[in-house]
Amino acid sequence: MSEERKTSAFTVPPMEEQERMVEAVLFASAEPVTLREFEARMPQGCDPAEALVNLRNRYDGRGVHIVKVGDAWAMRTAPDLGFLMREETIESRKLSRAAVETLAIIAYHQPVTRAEIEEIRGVSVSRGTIDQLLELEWIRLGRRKMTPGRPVTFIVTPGFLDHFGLESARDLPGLKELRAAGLLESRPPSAMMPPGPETLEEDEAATGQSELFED
Amino acid sequence: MSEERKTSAFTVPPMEEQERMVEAVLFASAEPVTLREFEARMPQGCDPAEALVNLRNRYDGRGVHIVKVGDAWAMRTAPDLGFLMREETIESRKLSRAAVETLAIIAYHQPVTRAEIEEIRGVSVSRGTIDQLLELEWIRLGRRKMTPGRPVTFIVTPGFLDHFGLESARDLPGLKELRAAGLLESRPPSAMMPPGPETLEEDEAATGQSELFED
Amino acid sequence: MMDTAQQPFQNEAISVADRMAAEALIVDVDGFEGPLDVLLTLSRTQKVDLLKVSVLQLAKQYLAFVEHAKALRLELAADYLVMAAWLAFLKSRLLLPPDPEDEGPSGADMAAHLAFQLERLQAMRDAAARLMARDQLGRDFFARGQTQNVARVRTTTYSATLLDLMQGYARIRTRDDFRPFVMDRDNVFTLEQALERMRPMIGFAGAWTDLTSYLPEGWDNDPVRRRSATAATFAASLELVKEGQAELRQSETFAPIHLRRKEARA
Repeated sequence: MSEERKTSAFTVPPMEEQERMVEAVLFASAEPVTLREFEARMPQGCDPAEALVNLRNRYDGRGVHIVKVGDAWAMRTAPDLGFLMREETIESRKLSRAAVETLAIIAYHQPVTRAEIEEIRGVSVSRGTIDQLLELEWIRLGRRKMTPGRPVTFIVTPGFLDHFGLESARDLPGLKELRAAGLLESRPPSAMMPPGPETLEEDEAATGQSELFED
Repeated sequence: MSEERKTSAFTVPPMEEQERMVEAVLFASAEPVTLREFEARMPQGCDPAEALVNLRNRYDGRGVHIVKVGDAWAMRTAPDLGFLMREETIESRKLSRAAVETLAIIAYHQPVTRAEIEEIRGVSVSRGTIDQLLELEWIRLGRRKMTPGRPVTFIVTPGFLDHFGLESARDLPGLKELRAAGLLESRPPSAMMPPGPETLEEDEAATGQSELFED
Repeated sequence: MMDTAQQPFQNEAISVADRMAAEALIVDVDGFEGPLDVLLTLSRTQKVDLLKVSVLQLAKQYLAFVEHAKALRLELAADYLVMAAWLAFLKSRLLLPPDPEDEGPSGADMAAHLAFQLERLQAMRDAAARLMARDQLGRDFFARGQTQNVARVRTTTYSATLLDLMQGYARIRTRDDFRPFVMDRDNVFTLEQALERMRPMIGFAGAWTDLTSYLPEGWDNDPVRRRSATAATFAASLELVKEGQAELRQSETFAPIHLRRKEARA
């Protein structure tokens, strides 16, 4: 926190009190709360980041955990107690194999274009698959790629991280090994690449991308 | 963790573990939970009543409390922290078309009387529109016009210039530039050219255009 | 590839195995997500590390699969056939000694790239499985069940951009001379109209006739209309000549153009 704030504030609440505040705010919210939101809600001069670290230690090993989701924080029940929550369990729509694979490719290769997803899977991505993942708010549009045609890219969202209990996309299981094995690279395409779907349906793929951009 | 679970099916989990369970169930449940419901959910032989008493003590003085609601139990944020649960949202709304047009006329033709605005717009200007612009502090009263009736005039404010990122109202693009930027579809009206900087070089206008397109 | 030396001895055995594999695949061809998926499944029958997979053997298995599908008159999607053609090409590259004159990637490079693609797809499938096996929100761990109402204090601000302002102004200032763009069709005689008019007439034009006599009635007084009708009629007559139904002639520059029916060759 900046010096000005500390001095300009009347009295900064003690850390003990700040912890209570962070706890109450986290508890009350179903969605992860960002540091910025904490700062906006708490009295001036508070240090929610430090309070969160303290609180996280306090909840260590309890039935409820403090977890970090991207640049936000949330309270979640301990995963080993899931068996107690049969009533709360949300029956989620089963994702198709294509959707699951597409999601994994986006998570591990992000930012990734539709053509790249198709290259990896060896089939064209149906519009519905991307739609479904967008609807679940597990993926969103990233920056356009600086390649000819400036295609849109996809990246995963904080909602994705929250759902799979990941602090950041860097914590994806096996990410390091995959990178070390060179499996997250596309390898410079040689002239004689096996035929992918893009060679067959180039127009269609291009339309799909521009359509997505329209949305 | 799975170790504990396995044993819990046969032996009664330690009180520490029962506390965790009660905590997780209380947290995740949408409604207050009765002792009976706790018993039904938790492994056989558990004593949720005792676990609740322990948990309640543990949360004493924290940001979250364990409270009894009728014959059921619930978690609630500490009453003294209620002020944190207020979220200030700033809703941004688009200015109405009438207001935008009125504002544009004032900016381009200032100082301008209400009658002149109406003449240019071709419709009468509602009191509310002028009031709104005055309230936003984007326009203010200028000098009275030296014409019969000495009508009041309106001019734009420094706040207006600030909001629209203009050094002065003269920096507003003229019709020629608007056309160059593709904002005008047709020929300029012969009468009443706007007091815009029409002397600008074509090159400059072209630069303006590309800038507009970048956005 | 490694297997090439052993090929003469194994040829028969592989082809039987391939045929059996192909048969197994064909039962469920709809269940496959494209040729790469089929190749990945086939590669599993080799029971080796994907990096060491014999691409040559894989190509043969795949080609057997496609052949078999054809024999059964199964409709295979185009991309399966494109892959088959590519693999046949790759196979010939792998079997023939490399041509030093030849440019482009060698057969080994192409095979290596295919092996890489298969390994990468398998890696993504494993990653997807591991991802879905993770503890998930709403299934294994839970968010607060009863979220507290957060009182919302709303303040409304109004915004407009410079663009809004400029467009607003442009809208007012150009309102009077704005007219939606519509083609003025009243004074245009189209090629289609002219053709429609001339087709039934040309059969009777045994003798050379001035083109202007074909102009539709009511189109020769107003210069604009006459110009359009003349152009369309001329274009239509060229069309008829092209179709072999008419002949055109002009004695000198700017002289009248004459038209007549083209006689069928005896």
